[in-house]
Amino acid sequence: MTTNGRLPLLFSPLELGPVTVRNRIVFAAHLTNYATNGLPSAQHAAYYQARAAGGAGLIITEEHSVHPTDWPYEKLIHGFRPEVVEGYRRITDAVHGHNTPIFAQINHNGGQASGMYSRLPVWAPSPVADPLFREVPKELEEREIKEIVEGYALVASHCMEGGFDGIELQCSHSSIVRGFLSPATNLRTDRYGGSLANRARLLLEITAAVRKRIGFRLALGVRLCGDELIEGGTTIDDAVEVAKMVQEQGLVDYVNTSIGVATASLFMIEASMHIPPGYSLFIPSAIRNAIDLPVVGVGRFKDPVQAERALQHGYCDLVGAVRAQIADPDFASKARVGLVDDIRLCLSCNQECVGRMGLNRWLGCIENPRAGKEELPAYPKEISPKNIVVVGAGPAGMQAAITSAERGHSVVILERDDRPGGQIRLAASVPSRAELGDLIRNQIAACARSGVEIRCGVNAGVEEVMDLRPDAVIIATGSLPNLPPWAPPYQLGGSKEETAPEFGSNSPRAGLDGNGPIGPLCADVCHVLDGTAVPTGRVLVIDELGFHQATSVAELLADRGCAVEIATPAMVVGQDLGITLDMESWNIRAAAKGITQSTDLVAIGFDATTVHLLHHPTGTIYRREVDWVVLAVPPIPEETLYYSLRQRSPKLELHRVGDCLAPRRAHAAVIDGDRIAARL
Amino acid sequence: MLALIPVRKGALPAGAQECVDEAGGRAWVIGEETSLASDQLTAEYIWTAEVGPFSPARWASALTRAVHQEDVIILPASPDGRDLAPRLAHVLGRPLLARAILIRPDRVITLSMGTKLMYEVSPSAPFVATLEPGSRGTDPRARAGKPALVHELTLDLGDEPDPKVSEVLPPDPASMDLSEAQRILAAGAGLGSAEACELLGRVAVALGASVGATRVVTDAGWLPHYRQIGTTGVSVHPSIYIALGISGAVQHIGGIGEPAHIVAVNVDPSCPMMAMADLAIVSDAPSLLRALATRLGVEIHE
Amino acid sequence: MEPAPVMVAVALKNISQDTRIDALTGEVERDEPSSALSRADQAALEWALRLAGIWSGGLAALTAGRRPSERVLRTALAAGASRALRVDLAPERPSEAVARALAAGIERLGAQVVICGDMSPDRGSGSVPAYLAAHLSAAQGLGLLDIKPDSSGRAKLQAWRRLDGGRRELLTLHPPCVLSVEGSSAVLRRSSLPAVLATSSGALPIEVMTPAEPTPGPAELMAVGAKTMPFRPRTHLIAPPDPSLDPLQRVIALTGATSDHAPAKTVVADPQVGADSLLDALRSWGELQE
Amino acid sequence: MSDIKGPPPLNESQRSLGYVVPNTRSLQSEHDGASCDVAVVGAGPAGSAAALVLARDGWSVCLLERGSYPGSKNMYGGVIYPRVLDGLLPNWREDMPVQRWVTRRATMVMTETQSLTLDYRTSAWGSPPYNGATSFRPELDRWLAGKAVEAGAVLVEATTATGLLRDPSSGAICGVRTDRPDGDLRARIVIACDGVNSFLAKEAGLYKNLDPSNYTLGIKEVLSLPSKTIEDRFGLSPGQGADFEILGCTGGIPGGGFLYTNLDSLAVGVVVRLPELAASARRPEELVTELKAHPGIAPLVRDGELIEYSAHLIPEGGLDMMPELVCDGLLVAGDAAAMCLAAGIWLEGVNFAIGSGAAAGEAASQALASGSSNARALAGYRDRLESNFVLADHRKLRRAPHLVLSKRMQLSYPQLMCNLMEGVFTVENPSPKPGLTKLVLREAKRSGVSLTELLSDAWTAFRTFG
Ligand SMILES: Cc1cc2nc3c(=O)[nH]c(=O)nc-3n(C[C@H](O)[C@H](O)[C@H](O)COP(=O)(O)OP(=O)(O)OC[C@H]3O[C@@H](n4cnc5c(N)ncnc54)[C@H](O)[C@@H]3O)c2cc1C
Ligand SMILES: Cc1cc2nc3c(=O)[nH]c(=O)nc-3n(C[C@H](O)[C@H](O)[C@H](O)COP(=O)(O)OP(=O)(O)OC[C@H]3O[C@@H](n4cnc5c(N)ncnc54)[C@H](O)[C@@H]3O)c2cc1C
Ligand SMILES: Cc1cc2nc3c(=O)[nH]c(=O)nc-3n(C[C@H](O)[C@H](O)[C@H](O)COP(=O)(O)OP(=O)(O)OC[C@H]3O[C@@H](n4cnc5c(N)ncnc54)[C@H](O)[C@@H]3O)c2cc1C
Ligand SMILES: Cc1cc2nc3c(=O)[nH]c(=O)nc-3n(C[C@H](O)[C@H](O)[C@H](O)COP(=O)(O)O)c2cc1C
Ligand code: SF4
Ligand code: SF4
Repeated sequence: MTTNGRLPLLFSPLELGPVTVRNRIVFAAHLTNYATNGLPSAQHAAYYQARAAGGAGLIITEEHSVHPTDWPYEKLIHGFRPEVVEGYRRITDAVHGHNTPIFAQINHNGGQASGMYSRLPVWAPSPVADPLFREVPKELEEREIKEIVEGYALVASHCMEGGFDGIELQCSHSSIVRGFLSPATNLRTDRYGGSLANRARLLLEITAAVRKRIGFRLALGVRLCGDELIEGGTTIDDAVEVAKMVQEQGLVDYVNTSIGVATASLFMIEASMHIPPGYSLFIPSAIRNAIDLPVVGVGRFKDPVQAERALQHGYCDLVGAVRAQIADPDFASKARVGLVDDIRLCLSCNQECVGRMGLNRWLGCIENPRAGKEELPAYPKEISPKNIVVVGAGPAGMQAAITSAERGHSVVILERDDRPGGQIRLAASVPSRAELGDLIRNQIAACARSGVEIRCGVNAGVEEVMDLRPDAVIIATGSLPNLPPWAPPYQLGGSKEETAPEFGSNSPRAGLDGNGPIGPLCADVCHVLDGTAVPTGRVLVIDELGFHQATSVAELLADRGCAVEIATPAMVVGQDLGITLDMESWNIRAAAKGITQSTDLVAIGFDATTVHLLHHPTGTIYRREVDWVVLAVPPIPEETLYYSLRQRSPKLELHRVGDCLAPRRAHAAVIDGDRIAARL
Repeated sequence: MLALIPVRKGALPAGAQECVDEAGGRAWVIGEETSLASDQLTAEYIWTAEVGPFSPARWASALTRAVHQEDVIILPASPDGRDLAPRLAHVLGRPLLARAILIRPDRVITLSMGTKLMYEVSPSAPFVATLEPGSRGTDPRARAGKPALVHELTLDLGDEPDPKVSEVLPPDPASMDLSEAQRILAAGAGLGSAEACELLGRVAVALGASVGATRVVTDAGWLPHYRQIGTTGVSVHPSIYIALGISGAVQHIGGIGEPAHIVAVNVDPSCPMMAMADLAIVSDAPSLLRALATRLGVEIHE
Repeated sequence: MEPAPVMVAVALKNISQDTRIDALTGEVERDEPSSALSRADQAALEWALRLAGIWSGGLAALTAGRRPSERVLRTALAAGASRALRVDLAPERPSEAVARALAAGIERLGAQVVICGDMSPDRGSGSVPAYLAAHLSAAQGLGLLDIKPDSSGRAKLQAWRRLDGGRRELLTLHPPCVLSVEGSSAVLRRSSLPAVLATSSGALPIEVMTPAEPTPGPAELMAVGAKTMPFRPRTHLIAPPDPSLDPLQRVIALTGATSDHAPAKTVVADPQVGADSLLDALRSWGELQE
Repeated sequence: MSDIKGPPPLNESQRSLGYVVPNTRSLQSEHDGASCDVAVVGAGPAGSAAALVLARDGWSVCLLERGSYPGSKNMYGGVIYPRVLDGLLPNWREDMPVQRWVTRRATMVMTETQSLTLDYRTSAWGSPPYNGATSFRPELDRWLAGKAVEAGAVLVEATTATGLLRDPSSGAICGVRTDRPDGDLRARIVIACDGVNSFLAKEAGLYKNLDPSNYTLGIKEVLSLPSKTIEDRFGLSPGQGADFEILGCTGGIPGGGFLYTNLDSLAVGVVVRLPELAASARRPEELVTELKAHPGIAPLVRDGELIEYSAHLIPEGGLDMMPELVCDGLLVAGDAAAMCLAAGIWLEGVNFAIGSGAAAGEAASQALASGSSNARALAGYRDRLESNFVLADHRKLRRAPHLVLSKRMQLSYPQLMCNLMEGVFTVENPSPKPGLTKLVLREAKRSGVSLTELLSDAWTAFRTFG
């Protein structure tokens, strides 16, 4: 009963030069920030080992720097230091224990860096400042080019000594090789600049030097960028030509692909859920059409079926699935035995993986609280199981329940709504955010597997909880919208068909002092999304949260034909969208949908028809004439039940998790739940 | 190289354009209403022969003289292409390379064992081949070109024995391949029962639509598995998609293509399917289905 | 007047069901013992039994192959075939050669209607029946979904054939003709226990003929130097964003961020009103046939 | 759709052909159906052995199999003890499909974190006459059925026996009904070898008390691994295999586990009692997953890729559960007669099936020769079983299922033994090691086993296995 009938290509082996992979699923290179003092750590080894154990066909490590001039971020592995070999060994031994091949990605980031950490000038083909780092690099002289090439060969030999099965040269999105390949950053007039053949010279010198050093026992791959998506950069035709040159040189065993430039169009490399799956497959398809080497396609592969399709259409020979395997290390083995539904699908939310990279933190995952902690021992099983009652089936409550049940406790969740999900259901109900809902879907499935009972439609009070005679209670009741003092009262109960209801004389809606002017109609984001408020006409959205709440509701209302403006006290609307790489695509969509974005504005009050906004850098007050104001403002914890229970039975083991402890975001809710459950 | 495209009443067979691309833009179009069919092809040269309804034995022998100078003749491995190709190969005394996925004068790759194996040959003499539809795809960049040069030719048919085509039955939405359906009426868990799905089937007939379903529905056995739309089911390309009681999970949406219009009926106004819809009706799906049945004169069995 | 009896022949292929393919090299390993009839051949046998029952000219089963292929003839005999013929032929011959051998067998049997499965699961080109028709100068009806013999009892039949685009055609055929049927068109009847017992072992009255020294057909001359390998799909190209667009426009093309979508209209309605608004919408889009 | 109904098969022309029928003594196909001397139902090891014996003696035998070929629907752990074939097929070593010869047999006792292994290795088993072997059921069953066919039995595949035919006057069984048209097969003797849950034995009224607690569920995964890796890990030479039986690995549900080496795969699984499994609300496959994750097993199965998963019922009440073995016109053999020893740590069934099948064949042959097929004439079957190893082993192990599946054996002893070993091996210098007896008593107390229970189980075990 193998699934080979259903996913035949995904689970067929393939030769990459001297290395045979058992399936086509690649854990492609990605930064983890697990390095300590420039060296690979035990955390690395455990992290890669978990994916090898989970059935990945090939693992490619994060980049290792080939030269001291390359240190763009703190926790980069310094491959050029001989001490790395010991750490390499630890990684490769751990992965080889599962018969999985592992390659090392080696790189020099070139001008896409600053001298912050290295305190050396950065090196690049030409003195063109990178848009992110804004530092003018030193133009390389030929002898320095030789030094770089030698650096690659040196690091390759370290990798060989460290037990790697192959080497991948990152020439794609943040690399000195990319810098040479791209006319946007290579203004040279010597034999390394000008024609494509000249621009590719460095690449071919490196492949030659590395191959010479490693011989033919190790595989060698090149990762190329198919479209830099920058002004004057390379596009697909150049990538195809370079791939042909690489194939012709005959030293390389496979070609990996990528899109975008890390310091300018990163949001296209690690695409969030707003970017459709398969968006970058035109690159491997064009390259594979031109060469015979195996080609890796990467970008938003979420489930194995989709991966199989890409293989069947011949877009690529292997699929890179990075975040899919961060979220579920057992992605490949579950697919292999046909348990496709048991896979915890990545949400492409970028909150804990990519998001934490930008903040110089180690990599995690919103759905997988164990990501990054693989080296710690598993939670102990409980010898004397307890009866646990969880109130609230949002992400926090469900995670607490899952972890408890997996440890052996018997768990019941009480949920007021007629279905689980909490605020995530609202968050996922807006255009392009549906994948966030997979968080809930995955949790519901995990509840079912671990034997958690979810009772919906139960508005839990003290009685309902105590009737179940719990040994421990976890309150995960989430948060509630909070009306700020400056705002008009909520106007709820409208239906979607209706236009703004007439102001009835008996509708007592008051301003600041309780009998002041009647203001515009007002609702919280939650009210709009659950349908209890239906704004129409001119809508002002106030963004004080800086995440998806305001932007989502703005898009939804714009789609429904409202004239929407978002105002925020911050310097940009949706401040934190940058971290999850949602900012650029939001701006594109906002522009297309005619949404106005206004910044540095603090809402301070209203009158009959307007909202008052203070431009804080200048002190100017603006008045916006609107029909509705929709609030994305900090909520308050829903903590009544917690305090009632505390009062009623002070001895009861009682915990609070998620928004009801402190309203934050879903990843915090999941981590809270997991942490508390580990201790019960 | 030449593509040989048998057409019926101006309709191209599956994989016709792929054959023309594979043959480098030269095509013979043979059958009924060939000029209508040629208009739908992107090619450099097209020869047409108006010879009436499909007739494999007669066409093969009539074509012998016309195409014998072509070293490579490519037909689509569509029902008609598969019928005609061996007859043509036989009269030309050439080998047939059937189910090819790549055709070059000196290199042909064919499939065998379903799609498990490929068989590579290096032809040394002229041959006839059929190209598996969907194996090449059409070159998306080569699509826009200048119109083809069309030559009309006449062919005299002999009297080789062929069956008589009594009738060509149009596609029946109820039984046609879902992937080809233009209108789809799809059932989700919110429809609630096998009975409702049965009624849905008859309402679909009245609307001229095909029936689709989510996996929840097919898993429950309310509709057969081949009705499942989505990443693990069929990919469809309808112009109108009506979703009754479907939440709109990505795995489902991933298979519905890009319909010009979407209607969703659901009690939950905030589910993704409703967000995608042009018309989102917040209503009870089984009752609405009955109301539709009444309006369309479809009988409701209690 | 009783119509003259028509002899029906069914051509069956012995296929191996235990086939393993090395996913790296494409080597094929076959296991003979459990070889049997494909679904399509089973359907062909069933149709042949039905037609022979009506036309009362007897049913001959034939196969082209070596001795182990006689297994499929046993099955046919158990199911009710009256004659069985094996045309001795080496395995793995191209379709054209198989058809030539079968044609010789059919001429010897004197059958006027030949039925085959539409394609075999191993080679699977579906071209044997067409070649057979060419060799026999017979009309062909291939890939049939259903067959209806003429009610007069004369040897004339109507057959439905699947076309692409969901269409079907209805054909009228007279002997001599070659038919091939889809596996789903009929389910082979279960043979009676006595018949199975009688054909399960021991010698059976199976005729064997060796065709005239086969001249290598065109395909065989060419197959020299052919090699097998595991399936590697051919590349389908995906249109890249137009390189002449500026980078932002390319991003937009790739992300579909601004693809047109008519603003949604949401109505809260009772089912009756809902049904009306649904039909109105279909009408306004020109999608309702009245 | 077409309106032709299938005409009846052309029996007319068929019959006129005058088929040559094997073993012409009495196999007939007449207007009123088919008949033979013996109908053997089920071409598993038991049925094929019976058919082989009978065909050799010249009787006409019909071997009915519901699968599309013998073994197509059968599963098992993977080890057989084929010495039972010595008498039946002296040359079995030459052509039996074998994956590996077992040269290492280990019994493991484990708790969640500990394990204790009693490991026996001998290279003697790696060469003739051998002891055990691992083999694939589809290959093995097909091979054995093939031997019966070579001897002249008629194998009828894709045919299910759906009931028994009885003589209207005597009530004796005189054949079987099958799911084919004209499907009655008259036979002087029927041998039911239709496996666990034997529908025929039940219909014949041979099972008196059917207690679900006498059934266990076997769950097995096959993990593929390169043969070199298997040999390295298990310390085997090429061609040699290992067989592990495991106690204490089933999450508190009574049962046991197993781990066998095939040529380039491992079979790993558990066998657990049904009622407790149901009560535990655990998914069977989880138990296997846990077993694979156990520190004692994980290194052995590491990176094996799952290629097959299956589950099957096993009768394992031992002798106490066995039905009546004969009645007028009918014999029962193999799993159909609950002749399987699979009380958690042994998985032997194929050898008993072959042994009992052969014995049934011999008894039937003798009865046929005597001209009678009533229960008395068939009584020789039981004697044969008593005298050969089949019933002897079962009698000896009569109490084994109860002991092995008892709570103490399942939960307390593994803990006790492992702790004991930990006590013995843990170095606590400079404090003196407690004496062994003291350790035993300390651990017995900790595991909640009383001294009387300990002694009584030891006694039972001694009588059972000694
Ligand atoms: C529009 C919107 C968009 C968002 N987008 C994101 C995002 O993109 N990423 C992100 O990380 N976070 C996002 N958030 C925030 C995120 O949804 C919350 O932080 C998270 O859901 C909190 O989880 P929780 O389990 O603590 O509480 P909740 O999700 O609020 O769940 C609490 C549950 O408890 C139930 N409950 C309450 N009281 C009782 C009772 N007495 N008895 C029984 N049941 C009870 C409720 O019905 C509810 O189901 C968004 C929030 C909103 C509103
Ligand atoms: C790897 C993978 C592959 C998958 N592949 C597919 C696939 O190919 N195709 C597919 O469809 N699914 C697939 N799924 C399953 C998919 O995730 C969803 O579970 C499924 O599509 C949901 O189907 P649904 O909308 O019918 O059910 P639900 O999600 O349960 O939604 C039912 C909807 O009906 C509404 N409703 C309830 N009662 C009523 C009423 N009385 N009137 C109106 N509305 C009502 C509810 O509000 C809800 O929105 C796959 C899942 C995975 C993990
Ligand atoms: C998980 C597991 C592991 C095991 N491991 C081992 C092991 O390692 N070593 C060992 O020696 N034993 C093992 N056994 C036991 C062994 O498999 C059986 O004891 C043995 O197969 C019994 O043989 P049998 O011929 O009696 O029955 P079966 O092998 O069950 O054969 C019965 C046959 O009858 C056919 N049949 C059933 N009903 C009908 C009908 N009505 N009409 C026609 N045909 C019918 C079936 O298709 C089948 O072919 C294991 C069992 C299990 C479940
Ligand atoms: C946190 C993170 C860090 C990454 N760092 C690198 C890197 O160092 N080198 C590289 O070549 N790609 C890097 N990538 C890109 C990935 O290899 C991959 O192309 C991308 O994540 C898209 O694949 P996915 O959708 O499967 O996650 C990174 C991706 C992520 C999520
Ligand atoms: S944090 Fe989000 S995007 Fe990153 S791996 Fe986890 S689910 Fe995927
Ligand atoms: S989004 Fe902000 S924090 Fe993240 S990489 Fe870009 S600039 Fe740095």
